[in-house]
Amino acid sequence: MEKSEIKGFIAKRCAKELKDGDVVNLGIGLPTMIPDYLPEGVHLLIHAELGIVGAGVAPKSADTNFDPYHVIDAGGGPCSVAFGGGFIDSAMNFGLIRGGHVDACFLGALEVDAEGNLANWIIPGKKMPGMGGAMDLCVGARKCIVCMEHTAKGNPKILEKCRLPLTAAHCVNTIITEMCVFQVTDKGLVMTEINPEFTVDDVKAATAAPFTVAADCKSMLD
Amino acid sequence: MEKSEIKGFIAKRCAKELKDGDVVNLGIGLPTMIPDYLPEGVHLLIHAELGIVGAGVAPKSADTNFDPYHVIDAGGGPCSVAFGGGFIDSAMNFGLIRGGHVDACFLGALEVDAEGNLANWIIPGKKMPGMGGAMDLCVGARKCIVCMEHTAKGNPKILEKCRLPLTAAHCVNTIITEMCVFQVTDKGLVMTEINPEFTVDDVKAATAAPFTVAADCKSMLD
Amino acid sequence: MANKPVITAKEAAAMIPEGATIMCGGFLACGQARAIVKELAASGKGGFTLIANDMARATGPMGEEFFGIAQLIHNHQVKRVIATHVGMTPEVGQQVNEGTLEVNLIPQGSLAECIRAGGAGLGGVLTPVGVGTLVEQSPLCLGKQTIDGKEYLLMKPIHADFALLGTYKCDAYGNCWYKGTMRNFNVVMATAADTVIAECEYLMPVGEIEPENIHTYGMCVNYIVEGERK
Amino acid sequence: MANKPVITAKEAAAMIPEGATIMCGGFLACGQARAIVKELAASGKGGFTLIANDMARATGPMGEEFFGIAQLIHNHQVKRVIATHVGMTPEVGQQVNEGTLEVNLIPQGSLAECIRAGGAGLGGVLTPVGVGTLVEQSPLCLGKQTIDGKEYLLMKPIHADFALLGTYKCDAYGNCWYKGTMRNFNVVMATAADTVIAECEYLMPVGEIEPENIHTYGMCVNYIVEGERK
Repeated sequence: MEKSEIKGFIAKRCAKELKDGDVVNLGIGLPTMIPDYLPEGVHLLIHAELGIVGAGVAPKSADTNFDPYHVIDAGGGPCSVAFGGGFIDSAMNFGLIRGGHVDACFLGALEVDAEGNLANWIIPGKKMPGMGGAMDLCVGARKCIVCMEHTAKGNPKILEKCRLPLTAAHCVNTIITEMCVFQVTDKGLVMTEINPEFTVDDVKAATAAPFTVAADCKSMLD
Repeated sequence: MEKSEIKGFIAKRCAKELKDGDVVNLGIGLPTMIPDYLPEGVHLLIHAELGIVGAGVAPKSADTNFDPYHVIDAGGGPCSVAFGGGFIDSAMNFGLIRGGHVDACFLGALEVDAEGNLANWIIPGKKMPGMGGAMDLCVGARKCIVCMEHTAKGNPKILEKCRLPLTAAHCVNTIITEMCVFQVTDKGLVMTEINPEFTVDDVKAATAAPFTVAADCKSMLD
Repeated sequence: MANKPVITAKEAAAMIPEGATIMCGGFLACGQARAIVKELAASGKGGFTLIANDMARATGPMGEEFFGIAQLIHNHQVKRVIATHVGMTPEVGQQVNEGTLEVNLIPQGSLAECIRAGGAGLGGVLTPVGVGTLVEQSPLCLGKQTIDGKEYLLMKPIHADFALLGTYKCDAYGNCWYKGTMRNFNVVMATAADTVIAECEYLMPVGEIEPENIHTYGMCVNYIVEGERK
Repeated sequence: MANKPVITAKEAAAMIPEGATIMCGGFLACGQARAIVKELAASGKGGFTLIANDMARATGPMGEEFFGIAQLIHNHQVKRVIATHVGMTPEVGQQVNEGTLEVNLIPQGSLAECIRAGGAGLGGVLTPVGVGTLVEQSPLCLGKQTIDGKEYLLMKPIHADFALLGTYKCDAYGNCWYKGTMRNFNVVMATAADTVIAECEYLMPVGEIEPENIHTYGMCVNYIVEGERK
């Protein structure tokens, strides 16, 4: 797979997790590409931490709904509300997140491990960021789906045990990479799909955690 | 004092506790008479448990704002919102109550004691009522003022210790009756005002709790 | 976003099984899903646990008989009540004395907060309200805690199988707006049940409720019922 | 009800003493009381504790320099920050490394909930968020509790000396309405400070905001400032 195709490939596979009407939160980067790959008839409600229940597309400066002082996204860029969506305050918004009203959150990882632990918010000693709403989303969303390239500069990001400070413990349900799909189970990682470009041994070599292969492991292309 | 004058007398004295802009909750009965006695220039914000921040007067069936299916008070009667007031949901409403945003609540008592304990919601074995919002108000309001006739059928209602189940413990700040005004202090009840129609001994005879008389005890008529 | 199914009050009532735990918005039936409740009363199903501020009213504002969920009490369809006040429905006390009904009374603010906690994934509510009172003995109270020198009761989050909302306007996506004092417990109940059914007086086109003025977000609502206009 | 004093941004800033604890509504300065903050920056007063989602932005949407409370950081007027994210204001990290600034990061939902608890008289917040993470070591975390077999962190209520709200419309009684994403933390902050100052873009006659559509009730607001229209 070409490097340039990887993100789109992962986003396309992520889109298959969704059904019409799902409420989803999309992390920055790769997850924001998921809506481009939705099957016909699947409309999502995009939930934004900043206070939009049903976020729309980012308007351009010539659009009538361009209002960068009053309607923004969590990155600070201009945003909009979709037709029928609403604005919400932070306490109610995160109440809905923690309360399990968000069907799925998709986000990247620095590290994710065989117990479903996730680290994606801080690298000690590096610049000071903040967890923002990530911890709430990982704990609260019904499904927490990590979508990322399988390795970083050739180093595994899927580990037996995370080394970086966690975003949340035991929160990840599914890991989707360009190589395969892992489900996180009580018995560790189970590979349920594989990209036919790779062998199980390829995946093993790129993964620093033990995993089993599901009896009905499918092709990611199916 | 004529029996028929007592409630108005107490309500009038209660009104002196208030200043312009105060947020108050008025219990049923006597407390609802307090607004009739407000000094010139004192406008209250009447806080209603049912979800009105700034309740107005009860409309008659011919009034344009008569809407008994959509705007009611805690007794079920038609109500209205004052100009500039708002409607509020129960969680936010009681958050404001518990959080100390209500300046004063005025309510009656079955029993009140020298420690500021209040019993006004249930008589075991009698008909089943409910505390409604009374416990929240007694605990949350900045000042909890009991206003009532000094005795019930000649029996003291101000006791050394309440016998009925409490509405709230250590919540009452002031007791206003037709005989006197008591402040509840760490050292028990202190009489700060007396109705000149009565002597201190009259009050003692009608009160089943010890109390001291403030050095600067005034006339309730001043 | 997706349209929410618009069903009849009868279909809504049919969805609710015997013995279900049901939250009913409304304060003396103002803001109550009265059409659904009527069908539930007609269904004859029983064994319900009702969670509501009160059990509505033996007599409605225009003299209606058994207004709102008072009907379900009158029909002996309820086995347990969690409420703040039941004084307007004397039958509740009677049935408690007869031993056929269990009533758990809790303070109004605690009820709102426990339902909010149930919908917001919180482990409980730490409130000073009820300390030193019978509330300490409530099955909804998990104990007392001292924080920073002050005593609080730890109250249990409340969640239900169904929440029935009594709304004024509702759009096809399930966004709701409440008129006047209808809002009361509906806002928190919309977040705290497995299945949320919004009854409305006016079913509106999407977009009619301004995005800033939505009281209950469509994402919380599963079904819509068009009820009676008052 | 009574009119609330309408004061200038400069008068508002003058009211806030050195070392005050200040809640600032706003998310990357959207919904922030920017006129008051500007005057606070100009005042040169320092030693502030700021409670806000973030420290606003080094660059505003139209290229403004030090947009919102980022100015206060840049001027070294802040000694402690409670926030969820400070990545858009790199100076925060620098000042922490230099030892002149303390930063307490907490999850966004926990920040909202702790402020809400501070304004609603609750003893703390029991949230599953942060279990097993560095949040357990936060000075805002009072410990871990197991309820019904699940672990929760007990987080401290947050209260402040001042809350600065960034509103869109405000009426003379202090009722506020927020446009778009301005609402964020303003709604809870309005309940959790000794003195609440609402800056607005449009000062409206009383009655302009529908009683059902008030986002922050006038009873929570002490002063009003008319800010810049955007």
